[in-house]
Amino acid sequence: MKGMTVIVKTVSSWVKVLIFLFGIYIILFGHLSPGGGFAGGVILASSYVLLMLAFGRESVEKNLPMSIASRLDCLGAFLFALIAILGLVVGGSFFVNFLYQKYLPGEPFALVSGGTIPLSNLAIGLKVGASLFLVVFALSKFRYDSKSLANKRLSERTGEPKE
Amino acid sequence: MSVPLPVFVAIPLVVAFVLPALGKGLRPVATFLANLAMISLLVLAVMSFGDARVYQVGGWSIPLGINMVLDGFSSLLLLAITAVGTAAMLFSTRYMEQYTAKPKYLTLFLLMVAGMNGVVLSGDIFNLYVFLEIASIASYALVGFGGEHEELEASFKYMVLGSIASTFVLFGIALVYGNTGSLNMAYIARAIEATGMNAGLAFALSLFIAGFGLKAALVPFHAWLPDAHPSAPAPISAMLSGVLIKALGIYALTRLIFNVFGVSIPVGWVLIALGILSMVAGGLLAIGQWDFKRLLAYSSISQVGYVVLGIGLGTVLLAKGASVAWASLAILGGLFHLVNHSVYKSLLFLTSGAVEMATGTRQMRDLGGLADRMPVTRATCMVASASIAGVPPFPGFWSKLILVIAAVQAGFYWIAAAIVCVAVCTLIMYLKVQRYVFLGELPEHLRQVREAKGSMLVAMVSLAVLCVFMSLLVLVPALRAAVLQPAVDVLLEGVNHSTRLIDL
Amino acid sequence: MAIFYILLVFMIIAAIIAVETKNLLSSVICVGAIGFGGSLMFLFLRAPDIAITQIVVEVLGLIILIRATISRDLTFISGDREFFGTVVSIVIILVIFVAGIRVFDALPAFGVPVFARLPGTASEVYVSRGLQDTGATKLVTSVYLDYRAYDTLGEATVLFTAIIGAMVILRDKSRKLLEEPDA
Amino acid sequence: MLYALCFLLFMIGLYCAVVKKNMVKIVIGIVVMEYAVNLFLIMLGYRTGGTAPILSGPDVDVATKTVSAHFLAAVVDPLPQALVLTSIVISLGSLALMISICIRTYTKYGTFDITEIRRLRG
Repeated sequence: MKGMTVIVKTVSSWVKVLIFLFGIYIILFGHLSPGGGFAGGVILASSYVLLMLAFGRESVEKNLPMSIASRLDCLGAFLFALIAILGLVVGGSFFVNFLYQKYLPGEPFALVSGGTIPLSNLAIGLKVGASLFLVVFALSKFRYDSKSLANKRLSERTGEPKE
Repeated sequence: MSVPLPVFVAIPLVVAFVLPALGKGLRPVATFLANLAMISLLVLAVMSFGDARVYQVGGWSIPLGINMVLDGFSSLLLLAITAVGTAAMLFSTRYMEQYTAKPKYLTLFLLMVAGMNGVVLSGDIFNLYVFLEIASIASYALVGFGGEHEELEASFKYMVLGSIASTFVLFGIALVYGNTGSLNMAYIARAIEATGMNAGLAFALSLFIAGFGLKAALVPFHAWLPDAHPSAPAPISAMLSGVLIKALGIYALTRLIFNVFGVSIPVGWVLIALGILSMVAGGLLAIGQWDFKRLLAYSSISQVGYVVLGIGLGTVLLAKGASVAWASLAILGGLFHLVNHSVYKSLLFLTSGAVEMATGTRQMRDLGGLADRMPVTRATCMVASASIAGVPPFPGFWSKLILVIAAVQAGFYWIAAAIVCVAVCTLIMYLKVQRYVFLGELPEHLRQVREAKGSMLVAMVSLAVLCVFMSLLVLVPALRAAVLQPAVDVLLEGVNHSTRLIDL
Repeated sequence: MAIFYILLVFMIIAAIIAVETKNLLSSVICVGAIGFGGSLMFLFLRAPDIAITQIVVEVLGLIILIRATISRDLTFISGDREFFGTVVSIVIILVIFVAGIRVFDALPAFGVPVFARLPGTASEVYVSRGLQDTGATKLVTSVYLDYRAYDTLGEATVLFTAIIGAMVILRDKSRKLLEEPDA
Repeated sequence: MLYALCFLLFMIGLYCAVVKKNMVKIVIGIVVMEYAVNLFLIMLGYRTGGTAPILSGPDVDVATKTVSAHFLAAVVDPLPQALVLTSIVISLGSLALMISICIRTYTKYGTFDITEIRRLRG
């Protein structure tokens, strides 16, 4: 797929940045306003999905190869588990919010508040963004294969080759 | 030293998160790490066996946070999961060389184990649902791992029915929350005890029975199992038949009925009916099968029927207020059969995998005479078949005997008769397996067949040894008191159990 | 109050169309309509978090669903499975529905949350002490990532599992020839 | 009454998943069921005329971190919202996996019709 027209490409290359920033905002302020790691992560993923729709798979593959996205996915999940385990090591219990209870109480409504909660949001955002991008990317692979297959099937049915 | 309970979930999770990130050159490291994780889980499960404690995740006091509970029942299941899991993982080290994407396979395997551990350790129904979904989704993907026509079809069927079951469970949880305002099992038990059952809770309970019954493949809900279990790679079939249907289906259902909702006569009869239906239908359908793994899958339905029957018998006896000793005997039989079945059925699936890998077919008509070519596989298969068919010194005999005694003592002679009849069916089907796979004429195309190697043999032999010594669990009173009786006591204690644990 | 009825009826109509329409693409679009109806509903039910999550998930879910329908010749499979099975299923579903419809009487009336009726539930504490205990001013987050963070770990794992599973299912070649066993 | 309508939505989804023979339709049925359950959970926590469980300036005494009584009397239940957040993610994950299986099956069989996808004997 070579992508869409120049207008679409130009607009989406601008909008993509905005969507990406919005995703980051949603993740960072997840403990204060509606949103959070998951919603923000989906928005991050959708910025890349937009790019994929406008420019085609190949250019996105150059931008964010699948192997790196897969690593990011693992990294996000691992970081979240690490926060839990740090709770066990530092705070004495799995998933203890050790930052808030011991080191960093923070003011209500401040960006730095809630201890490990913003960190967890970041990890989840990273994980969700990478993994959803991965799955849409992997699904988009099958477009042409299946078209030819449908033709094959049709020709099997009618008994005469098509094309 | 007491092991912190989240470790049972955290170890497989962390290893699973790391594995896909390892590069191509690190394949052996990935296999090693996965095996190490399983073995350490087994060691930890043995170490913490017999403890009874509650772990408050995040340090939050009970109704606020999620709690994990280890008691006799969950440690029994935990032991079964880790033991079978370790053997299956060892087996896959070599068996899975015939597929691509091995690190992803190992990841999914570990995630499935983590999900099952989470389910059996959970003391909170929503948390139970979440871990149920981890284990189920991993198993859907693993059933389709082969990526061929049959695998995909079976995987889709399994996934649709499994998702419907999960949605039922979630709906039931929502109803329970709406009626009791709590998600913690002990709090729900207390609330139900205080107010009694109402229509909403009864409906939630029936949703749970349908949902977990689907996961356990009890007979009206069994349609997916004979497709899904044979389609998966052999070690996964062993996990699915051996422990997954028990951890996700029977364990969860039993836990909810006994320790949360409380036993009642109608529920007990529903369980008995489901059990007998599964036993009879599964047994009869299995005899007609010619596909080795498909026969084993149908036999799983039948054997799970025994477990549910034992538990249902216990429910009815408890609810009637009859002698606790009889109820205890019935439940003991059911649980012992559960453990037995997880060992010998996984062993049978592993041997079927070894045969399939060596010969390239599962059709029993094309097999035969493998006894000389694959002596070790044959011997292990023999042990497992004898056990599942109820040949006297083997553990399968004792668990069925206990069930029969319990049924007779309770006065349900027809149930005892059904158990004996299905046992005869089972004997016939495993004679058929022995006859057509290992005895008879060796066909021409199988002259080159070689015995399985290395880790596959180790896995099969260790499970077979375990299978032989399982009889001791019930024959030696000290062992029985240490291993099986705590689990039975948990169920006998009923709704007071979870409350008592919380108050500790 | 009326808005809930309007939205729910809208969702039900969209669901019926989604189920019964012959064209798969319209069916998928109707699912989108249900999702957005649900999202509005969440907004009016005072759950802005869920509304946002629902919308973004809806968009991505639709992209995934449309991937399954686009450029396919057989989007017009109509009809049901074999007649007997269909009738039995419909009867069973009707029975469940009739049996289930009464159970909602036992619940508190709509508009009274459980924790307002039953004292001593966890939600009561979440609301009053959530800020003190966790430092997050959005109480849903304090439940989601602190009190019940273990669930969230499970949830992240479910997503991880599903994605790994999807990649496994979608890989090109699933079997390879086993190298000759070293004798 | 609202609960019953929600249950109706659930049942429509169940009907679709059980009766239809197009694989994508079945998936759609399951998605509808999940929507209905999520909606039901959130409805359980609603309070007539309530406020969202997000603290704003006037509700909080910043020094002691206590919450005003007014907010306590008006807030909706935050717990079901956290649960639904979890269950939405779970349904997205299973949707992705289900669609992958559908697409892969399509490339193998060339159809979405489950009555034609019958290699396995029942």
